[in-house]
Amino acid sequence: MSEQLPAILLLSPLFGALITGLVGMTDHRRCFPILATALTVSLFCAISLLAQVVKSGPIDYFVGGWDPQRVPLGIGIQLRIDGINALLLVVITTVALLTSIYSIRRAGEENTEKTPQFYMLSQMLCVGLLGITVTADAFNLFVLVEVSSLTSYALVAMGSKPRGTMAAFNYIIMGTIGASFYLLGVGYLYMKTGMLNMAAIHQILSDPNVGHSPTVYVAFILILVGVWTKMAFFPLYGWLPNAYSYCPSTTSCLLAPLMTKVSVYVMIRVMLSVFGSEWIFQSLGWSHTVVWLACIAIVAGSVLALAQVELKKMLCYLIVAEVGYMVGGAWLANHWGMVGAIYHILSDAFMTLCLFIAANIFIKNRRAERIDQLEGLFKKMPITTTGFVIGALAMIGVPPTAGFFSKWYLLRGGIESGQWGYVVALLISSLVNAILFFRIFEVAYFGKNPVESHDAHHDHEDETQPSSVGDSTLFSGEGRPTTVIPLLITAAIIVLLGVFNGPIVEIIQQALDGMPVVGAAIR
Amino acid sequence: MEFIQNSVLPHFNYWVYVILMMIGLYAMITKKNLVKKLIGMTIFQTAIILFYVSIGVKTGSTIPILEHHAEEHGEAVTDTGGHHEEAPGEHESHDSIHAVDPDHFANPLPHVLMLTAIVVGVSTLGVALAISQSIYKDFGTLEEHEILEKIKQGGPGIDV
Amino acid sequence: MDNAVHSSLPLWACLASLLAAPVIVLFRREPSLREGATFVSAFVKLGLVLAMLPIVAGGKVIEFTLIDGFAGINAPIMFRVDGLGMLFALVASSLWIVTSLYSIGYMRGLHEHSQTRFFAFFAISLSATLGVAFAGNLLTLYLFYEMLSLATWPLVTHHQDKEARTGGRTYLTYLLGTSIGFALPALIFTWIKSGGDLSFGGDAILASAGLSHLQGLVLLLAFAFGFSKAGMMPFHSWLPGAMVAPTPVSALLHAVAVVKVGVFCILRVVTGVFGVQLIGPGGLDVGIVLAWIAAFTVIVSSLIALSQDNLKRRLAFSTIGQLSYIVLGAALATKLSVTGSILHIAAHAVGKITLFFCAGAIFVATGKKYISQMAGLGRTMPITMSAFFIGSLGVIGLPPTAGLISKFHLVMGTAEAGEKGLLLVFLVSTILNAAYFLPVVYQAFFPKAGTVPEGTPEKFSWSTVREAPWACVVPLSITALLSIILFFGSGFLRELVGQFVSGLGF
Amino acid sequence: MKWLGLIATAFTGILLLSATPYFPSFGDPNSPANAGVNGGVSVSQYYITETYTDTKVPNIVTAVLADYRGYDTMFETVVIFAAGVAIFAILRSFGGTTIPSHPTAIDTSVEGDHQRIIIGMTCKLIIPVIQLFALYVVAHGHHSPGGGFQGGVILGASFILMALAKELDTALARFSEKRYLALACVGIFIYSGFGLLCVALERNFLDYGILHRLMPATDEIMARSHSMLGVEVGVAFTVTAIMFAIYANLSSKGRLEQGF
Repeated sequence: MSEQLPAILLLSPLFGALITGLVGMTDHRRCFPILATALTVSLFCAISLLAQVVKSGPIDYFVGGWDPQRVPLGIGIQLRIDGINALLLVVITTVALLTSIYSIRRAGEENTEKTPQFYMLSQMLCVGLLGITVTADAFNLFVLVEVSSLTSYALVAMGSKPRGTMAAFNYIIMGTIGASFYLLGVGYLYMKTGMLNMAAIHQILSDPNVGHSPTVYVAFILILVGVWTKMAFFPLYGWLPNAYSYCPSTTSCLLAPLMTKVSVYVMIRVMLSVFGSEWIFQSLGWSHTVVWLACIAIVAGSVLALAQVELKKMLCYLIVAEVGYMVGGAWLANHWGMVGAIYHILSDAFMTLCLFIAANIFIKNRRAERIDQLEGLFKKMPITTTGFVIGALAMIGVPPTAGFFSKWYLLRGGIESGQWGYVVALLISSLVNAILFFRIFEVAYFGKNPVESHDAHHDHEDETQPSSVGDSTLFSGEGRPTTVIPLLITAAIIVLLGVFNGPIVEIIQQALDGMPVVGAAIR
Repeated sequence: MEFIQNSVLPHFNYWVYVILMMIGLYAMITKKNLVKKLIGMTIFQTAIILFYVSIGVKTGSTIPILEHHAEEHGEAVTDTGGHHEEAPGEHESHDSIHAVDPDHFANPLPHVLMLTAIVVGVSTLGVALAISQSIYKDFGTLEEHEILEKIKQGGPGIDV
Repeated sequence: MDNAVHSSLPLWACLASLLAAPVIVLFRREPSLREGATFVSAFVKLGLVLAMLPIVAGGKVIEFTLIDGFAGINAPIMFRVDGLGMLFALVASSLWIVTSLYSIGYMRGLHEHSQTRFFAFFAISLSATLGVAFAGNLLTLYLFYEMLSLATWPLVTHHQDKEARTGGRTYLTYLLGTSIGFALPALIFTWIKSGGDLSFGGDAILASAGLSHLQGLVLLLAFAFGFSKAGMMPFHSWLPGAMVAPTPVSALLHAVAVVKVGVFCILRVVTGVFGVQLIGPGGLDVGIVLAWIAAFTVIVSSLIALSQDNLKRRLAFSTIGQLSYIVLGAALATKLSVTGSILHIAAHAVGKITLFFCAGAIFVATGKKYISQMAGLGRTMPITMSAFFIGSLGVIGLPPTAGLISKFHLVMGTAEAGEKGLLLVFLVSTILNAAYFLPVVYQAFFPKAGTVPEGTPEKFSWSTVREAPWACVVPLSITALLSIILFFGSGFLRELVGQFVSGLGF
Repeated sequence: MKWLGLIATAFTGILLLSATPYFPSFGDPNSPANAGVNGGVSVSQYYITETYTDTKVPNIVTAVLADYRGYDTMFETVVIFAAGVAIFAILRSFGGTTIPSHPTAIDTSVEGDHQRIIIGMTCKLIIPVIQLFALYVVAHGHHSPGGGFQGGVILGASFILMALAKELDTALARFSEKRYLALACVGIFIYSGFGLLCVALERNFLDYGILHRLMPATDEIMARSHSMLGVEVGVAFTVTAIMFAIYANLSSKGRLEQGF
């Protein structure tokens, strides 16, 4: 049974959605248990797959039994799990599980009688994302991108906020353009190689007279533009801020950490497995321009985040900046840049999840969208605020959180490959992040306008009697336990991911041995 | 002229698909009315379907369905264009079709892929229409500039 | 290193105060229990540090690896206690006990609000300070350095008023800005140049890295300005800004813990990263540039201190000057100057903490902040003012106090390095130190006729003495006496430092 | 804004056109897609020559659709299912506010009667025939162009015709919301059920060959052909249900009563 894991991994959320469809409609309370079991099964599969990959290298799984011994490669659809996507599988399932715990009560409140639909859509989104991560077939990737995009359009449009539906409309238009460009790119590749399987295409592209024809260059541009639109890379990010800040809170917690990161993974998979790093970094030679684009993305994302008034909008612009990190890292044409980019995909997913859950709890409890309405958080909600602080410190890049180590590898890649613009952009963005988050801590710590200067000779109430928190229980000011516990788990994961980044990076490097980044510096 | 001869005529389909696609893209970006944007989106997707299908065309080939005939027709039919009435349903011996000549049949793969793309197009269009209806319910208009106006004013209904 | 002893003592010393923080929060209802917890953890911490003293004094080095290597960066989070780390830990933990006593008196005296948060974060920042002291490699050092900046922010902005907000803002923009802006890239550049080895043991990290003069200079300055807690101009203005904090915070953190961490990091950079050969004229000859920047800071800060009327701001600027002495000594990289600069950490800590305690006592007792109001204060607060006198002697470097020993080594070191100009700088700055301390003392005991604010008695008599609460006066007298004791009994300190310096391979 | 759009479109157009001369010429039988790259293996040629021997299904497109690339088609059905659920989630409103958005479709004047009767009668006659034809299309996917999607759409169209001819309520009476949502789920259950069955019998997902053990008197190849038919039926269910769901929700703005 153990070699059927990729299938079970994908099927359990799919069956979860179907059972919710059949059973959940009548009694909404049944929906969550089904969701929880489905996601736990796929989490278990993801972890055992990761163990298998670490033990015995990449796994190839041929759907329909069309394995290469019987039929030439590319007849059936192949799934391939190596170090990189095994880790991403675990991240996706963990984030989905944590979001489902967060949504136990919140989904009911926000979508009232459509809770089963919400759970069905989120499970199908998980199927789409897991499928994208696992597939090794270019067209199959398009179909799964469509599955995940369609469900995310619906999840964004479900909310009661009118602006949410308008944002969903823009998201559909941009998303379809992106997916169609990707489809067109695959079409161009198919026309030149006659193959759809990534490894087969790579083989055929490696001989120069096919590989260097303008069609393949145009195909690469199309795929790149398509994937950049899906990941909201700087010039094409128009849809992201509105979509993620006006959608229901449970959707933002599910979409924000996953959608853009999986699209970055798709870009890296296409770059390494389909075109190969030699083709991209030597014959194409765009790495400088793309890294400069990434620098613009990082700086613009951070500065725009600085200009925001609403908390969730600010976090969305931070996502745009983080995408700039990853794209820049991947395009440094340097081993450590690529390792940094992949590690950042993992750490950034959890960082974004932590910040979004905390932001949603603040907005729900304080009924305040804007940053300056969040005063007195340290006193009222100490536990949630500590979770937020850990997420923020990770975003700034303070050790021992995961954010620091991903910046470390990206900076190392930047310095070694001599892209000083990228190094400077990273530092500027870290500083701007510091300002951003300390501005929030200040409001949370001081309150909107602190009392006049302290010269009055200490007429404060005496501290000796219990402080003004005066809370009988520890959780009185906090959100509901089902919302705070996932936050704390995510914060813990961020720190653990940071502290134990050694083994994770070792797995990534093992996977990268298979497809070395050309001009790879000494490890 | 010879540019037309050797680069436009043999790729006539591909020129048409690019033009169609650009019309769709232009409509999506610049049209104000939401439904017109959706029409642009559909044109955009249909153009890609045209591109894919025109990859798999082989001159002188028929649809990729293998005919099974009585014994006399052992080798595959090579004359093009000949019509054959189909032996009704039953096929006597299983191996009546062997040594099929690939050039005789069109390339099936693009057709399969485009079946999926059409279905995806329909689904996206359906969801987009549903969203535009719910926008109409909230904003009362489908003109993008009017909607943005209403959002800017932040009417009571807006920031619910 | 052959004589490495593996023991988890440094970890427990670090954790002693970190674990106290939750205990303090738990006892937020019973103030006496809460203060008791702080005291217990202070004594436990000092006990653990003293337990490590004989091992280190015997020439051994205590190593303990917390989390072993990260694949990408094979620099584990590890502790490595050597002479320098031991000295700094001794100073920090012993003075923490005294400061705890003092802060109880101060906070209760002024009925300060949210004391629980104060004591909790105080404990956390102490554990970060020890973390830096025991750091075994540059990465652990940077880790605890960042932790200290974040842990001290709530202390600096304790009053939660407008000034505290601006003070906190400058405090963080400078510390976090420079550490991420300069120290992080420098750290990564060192890591690449040294091929992935960041540990301080054995020979210096960049000794064999073949740096050019320019690269070495840029790297050294990046580190010097990156660790801006050392208060080098132009990144010094966070320190006067942080005077917004309550006095115990200024006393321990800005006289002992925070600023000394900055200087300690620069000493680690000079001795551990570059190595004394590379810094000095024999190697890349970059140390002299840093020395002149430090000299410039000394002169300018002493001049500014002269013009400050607010006592705490004057003390702040004097601290900036004294810190630059230590950086100067390190930058000259001769045997005597490095010994002098390490000793000066201890001497200045003891001296400056006394002065801050006195400033706090004066504020608690009389509410006065400005030196112009302090004429004739000697009559009503004799003990505080005499302690202030001893403290200022310690900072100026006059005989009965430990300041003399460290300044003597520094001056001899400069002479050894043959830097005539810097000798002149030392002379001028000593005169300036005297110029901005002694008038305060003289005016307190022998005020001129017109300057005495009304209500101060004509002549001194025990009946008119109104001192600050005993909990403030006792600590400041202890630290004053400590400054004198260190003068006479500085043998074990010098031996500890000498042993560390000899290991640097002069 | 118009200019920006024009420039962007023109730029993309030129980019795409610039690669056109390097395309294989239209209809060329030995282009890479049709005949593989310089003699290498060509996937499409394999499909044409080997389908019949692998699966005994003459219609190569259905064979590729349901067997070789069955995994794609399963997710295609999931896309449709997701569209149906999405439209339900976005539009469906259970609020009681029945704003009479349109005058009732039934026109009670005399001519209206005639028309209604004429349309009503013709639909009553045609709809069963359409449904029969739809089932034929689904069943004959193997031999003639057709299959799950096409049959499902025709079946769905018959219900839509019923709703158009009379009112939505009559169509909903026969194909209520609960029923069509359940049917959609059942459809995908059938599809992935076939796949799961193969996994249960220790073969890869959707490897139908092993199912011959469950089907009496069939060898491995015929099992593939039969399970393809089963899968097509699953697809037809889902497509029918979702097509009607989309129409029902869109036409009545999600309130599912007196649409028109």
